[in-house]
Amino acid sequence: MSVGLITSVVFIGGGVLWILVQSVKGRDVDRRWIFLFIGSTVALALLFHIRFGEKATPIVKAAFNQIENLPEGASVLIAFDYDPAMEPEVGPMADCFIRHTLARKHKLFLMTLWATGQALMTNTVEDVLKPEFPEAEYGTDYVNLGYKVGGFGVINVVLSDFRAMYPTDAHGTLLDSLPMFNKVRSLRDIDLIISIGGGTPGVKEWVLFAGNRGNIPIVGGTAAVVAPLLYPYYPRQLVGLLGGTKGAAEYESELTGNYDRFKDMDTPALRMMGPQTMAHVVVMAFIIIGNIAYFRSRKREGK
Amino acid sequence: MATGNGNRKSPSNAVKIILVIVAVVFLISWISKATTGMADSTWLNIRDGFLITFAAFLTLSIFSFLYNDNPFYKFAEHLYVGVSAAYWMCLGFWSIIVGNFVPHASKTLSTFFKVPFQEYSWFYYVAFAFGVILLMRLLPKAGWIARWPLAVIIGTTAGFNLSRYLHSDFMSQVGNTFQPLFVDWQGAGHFFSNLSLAADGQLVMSAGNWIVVVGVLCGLVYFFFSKEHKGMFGAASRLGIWILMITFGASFGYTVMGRISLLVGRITFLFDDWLSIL
Amino acid sequence: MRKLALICVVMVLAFLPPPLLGEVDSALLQDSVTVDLPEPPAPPGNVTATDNPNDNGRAIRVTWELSADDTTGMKNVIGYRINRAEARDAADSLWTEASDILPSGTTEFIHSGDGEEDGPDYFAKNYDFYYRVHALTADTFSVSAVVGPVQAKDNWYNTGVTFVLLFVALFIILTVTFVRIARKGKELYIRPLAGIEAVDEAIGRATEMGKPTLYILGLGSAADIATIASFAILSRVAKKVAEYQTPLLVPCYEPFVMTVAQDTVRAAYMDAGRPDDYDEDSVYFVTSSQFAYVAGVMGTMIREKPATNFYLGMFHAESLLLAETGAMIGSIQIAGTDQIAQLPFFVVACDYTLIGEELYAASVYLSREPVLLGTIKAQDWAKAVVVGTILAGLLARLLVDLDFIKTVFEVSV
Amino acid sequence: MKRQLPLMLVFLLGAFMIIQYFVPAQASLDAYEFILDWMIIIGIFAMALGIWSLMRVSWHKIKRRSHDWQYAALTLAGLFIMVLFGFEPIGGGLKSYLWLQFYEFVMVPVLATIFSLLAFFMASAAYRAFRARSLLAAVLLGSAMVLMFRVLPLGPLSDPINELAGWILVVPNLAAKRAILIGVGLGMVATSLKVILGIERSYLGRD
Repeated sequence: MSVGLITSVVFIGGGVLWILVQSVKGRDVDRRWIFLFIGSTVALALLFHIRFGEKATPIVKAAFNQIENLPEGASVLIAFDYDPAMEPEVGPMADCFIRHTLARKHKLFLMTLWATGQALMTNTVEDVLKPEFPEAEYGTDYVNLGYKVGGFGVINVVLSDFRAMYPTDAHGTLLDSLPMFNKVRSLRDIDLIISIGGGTPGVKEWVLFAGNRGNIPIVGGTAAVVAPLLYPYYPRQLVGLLGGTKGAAEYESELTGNYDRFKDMDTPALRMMGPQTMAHVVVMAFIIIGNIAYFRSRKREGK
Repeated sequence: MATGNGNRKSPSNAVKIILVIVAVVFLISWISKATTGMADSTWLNIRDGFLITFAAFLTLSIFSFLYNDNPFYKFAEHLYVGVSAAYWMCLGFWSIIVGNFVPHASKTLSTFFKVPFQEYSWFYYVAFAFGVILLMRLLPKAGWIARWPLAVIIGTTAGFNLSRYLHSDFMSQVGNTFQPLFVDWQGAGHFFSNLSLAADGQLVMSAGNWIVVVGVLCGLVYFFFSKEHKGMFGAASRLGIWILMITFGASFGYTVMGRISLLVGRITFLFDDWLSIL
Repeated sequence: MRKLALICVVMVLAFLPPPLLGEVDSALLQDSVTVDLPEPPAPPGNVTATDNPNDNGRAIRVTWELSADDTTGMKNVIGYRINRAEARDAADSLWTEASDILPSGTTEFIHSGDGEEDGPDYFAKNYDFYYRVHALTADTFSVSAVVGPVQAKDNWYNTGVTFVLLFVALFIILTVTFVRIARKGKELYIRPLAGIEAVDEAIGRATEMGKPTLYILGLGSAADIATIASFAILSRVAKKVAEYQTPLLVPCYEPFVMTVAQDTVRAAYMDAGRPDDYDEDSVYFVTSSQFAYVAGVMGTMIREKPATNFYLGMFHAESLLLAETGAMIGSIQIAGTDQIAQLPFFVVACDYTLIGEELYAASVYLSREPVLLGTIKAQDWAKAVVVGTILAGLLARLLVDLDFIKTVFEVSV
Repeated sequence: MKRQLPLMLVFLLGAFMIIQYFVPAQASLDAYEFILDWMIIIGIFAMALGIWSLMRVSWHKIKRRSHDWQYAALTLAGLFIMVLFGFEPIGGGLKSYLWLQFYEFVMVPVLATIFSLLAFFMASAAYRAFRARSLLAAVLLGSAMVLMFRVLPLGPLSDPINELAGWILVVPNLAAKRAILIGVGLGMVATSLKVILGIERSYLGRD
């Protein structure tokens, strides 16, 4: 328990209590108190870096376990199908997946169906993969296939053969010269596909064209707006799903909790969730207090 | 707001003191920003310090509206209104007059504005003429003639909307409603032997489709204007408004997160970019 | 829409240089005889090339039957590629790639371009072309027979949208019929709308308090239907305001909307018999920047403290900013918009909200002109047709698994 | 004449645009694009009227020395300065240094801050307006609460809530939006038709 957390809890608890007492007494709480209160809640949460141990919901836990339980050296493909606008939401997921798979010593195949995903993918490799896993060797432990035009058509082609779509990787190296491709010919040789994205083509296309046809397990990571549309695919067609900042935060918390080496890693999603959670609690408290006050006043009028 | 704002007199001494304090605070902020700046030259540091401080000042001025109307808010508001009006006007001039009209109207002007000349087209002169006619509004006697360009725009858009909305908002929405009411139907035996509450189970999926269809129909009934909402019809209409309310509540609850993110963004700006305390 | 997206994708595909398999192709062409050349797949059969219907004469539709080795046989076909030439017996070097690799299982491709003669996507109209289809495996390919000549032609009627046309016709007939009936003097019932019934009372309150009425037309352009509906309501509101002699404030976001609003309000004052009370500065332009406009209106609200606020038209994120500021100063608020995303905020924060279509109908309620009442009746009948169609369609699907009605509504672009 | 000609223009252009929709030929597309360009060019002249109105109202305030006239002067100053920056690089487009600085350090912070006021107003609306005055209001409140609960870390409770929230967003939400859209679509068609046929003409003013 940090000083910050105690301060914030005392502040929020006290504030809610005060507004509750005022409301129950039938006094109108000036909305400026409400404004001050919600503003300082967010400010305090940011100032004291408040985070909550986001306990993974089963749907996120399932995604985590899927990677956790693959045998060492399994082949995992991560598709970066998003653009900078979605990056704040799904970028943290990509970081987590890369950390987790490499820590489990899986072989990592990176690709994107979005032209805008290329740069984001390269950034992630440079900022997370290389500095944190200097032991990972290109071509043996991970490969960057880059971007290819063709949308979900690309999925169709790589389902039967990687080399047909990617004669070379993103750096122009022939696939045949990369040790990783000795055993892997097509998508069917991949043990798990992780699709990160929020548009089309995205998680849905991977499910329809790779998961269903090739019978390959798929984990999805997606923007909050799209997540509800994907719930129906869980658990049969999607083995796990991360929805928005919340899903990313849960995964981060799972990762920091289970791996010592990730204890101090950067957790942007968890950081974002602190203010979010506190603000939501406060807004919900307002709704409840408003209703208590309303029913009290109706009772009084009834008398 | 509880406290009155009725005193429309010249600023009192208290206000003057506040103004001075605020000015001093932001001056200190500017100086400290300028002295701790990372840029190459002193002049750049002074400039960047000013810009960040000014942006922070405007941010706080807007937030001060939450307390009440005040000179700071008025300052930010009026400045922003003037600047933004000019912004859109200039943007419009460069992108439309220079971008669309000039390349079709005049070689000389194209060279002047450094845009590639395309080809002459009398069509564009007509558009220009309509635009000039619009300005006739400013003449008291000829104001009525300004309705012609208005008629052009309204007529065109009305025709444009008619068929396109009929297609996209209307026909395709109706078409999408034809979902199978019994998803993946393989006979009653199969249905009952596989009964489950799973989200992708036959029961839940089918029930979902039923609710969508009933919801759409009842929603439509709610929008009937020329029939009294009584009896069965009234019941359907009430169910329709229920479903609308569930949706409105959900949208509200769903949006809270996005709005809090915006606030987080602003407070991060104040704490991090301006005060550097995060 | 889907077709449009497809065309876009195809155009993007056509635009990019085709690096895939390019090496394999040329390698095969050069070393024409190598010993361990893998066996080519069976070629695609029955190729056809026809003018793509319902377009501007810049596309040709190619179809074929799957290679015998695609889903059957050796099952090694990974995709198809379309080639085009200007002569049937053109040399291999004169055949150009019309498509990228199309995934296995594809049997149709629409080769399209545009009319820009110097552009990379130029597609000649009324010009003879020949087509052939390659079946590709990972390391070799086979070629179909050549088809052609075929020409891309302008089409003058889009057969894909016939049902839209029929519905437009139906709707015009309904409208004209009911307008006639209404003109003959038949009483037409309309159900009460709370928001509309409150208009008089709200303006009356402003009069009692001696405070102005604020009318916001939203962020739409003068041609948006929501704004047009709002003009009609503004005209009624302005007339009442003129009769009661309370001030009216109409800050505008769009200059065109401002000019129309000025005319509307001036005319309403004339109708009320008080042309001299009209203040030119009461309908004014603020700025065309969303949040600057909101800042301005919020400032106006808190300074002028209007007793009644109308928010009718097209609104975006500013809906809640306006409505909460209005609530803060204790105004009566009547809102209405066709923007689904903003309705929740108006519903929560305003006293009355006109939902979607209710906004369009509101002007009819205020005027009670028989002709307009007739159009409302026509609209309701069209709705009844929709309800009937949905029911019939579902029933047909249940009973005989008929998908006909569904396809009617799935018109192409 | 003052009203007849505009009404005729509305009818002709409206009818043309309806027919254009059914004709995919090149000529029809060209005409369509021309007309869209027309509207944009005419629209930019309207901008001049808007700026004129803004200046007029501000000027009247200053001239009459009415309350807060200094701020009206500030608006005009902002307007002129920005226009000056906007036209400073004649021939170069909008790359003026000061123009960009004004955009980044005046417009963007104010815009973002006003947008973020929504967070405060959501909270006050929650306190003030989300009261279960009727069954209908309770339904509204309930579904809002479910969607907000989904953000909280509730451990084992999270999953059913997530599923319920997802279901609300997919099923009733879809039904309601579709019903509104069908209604709005029809209303648009009806209003467009009224405009084209000249039944709805309040936007033309009188005389």
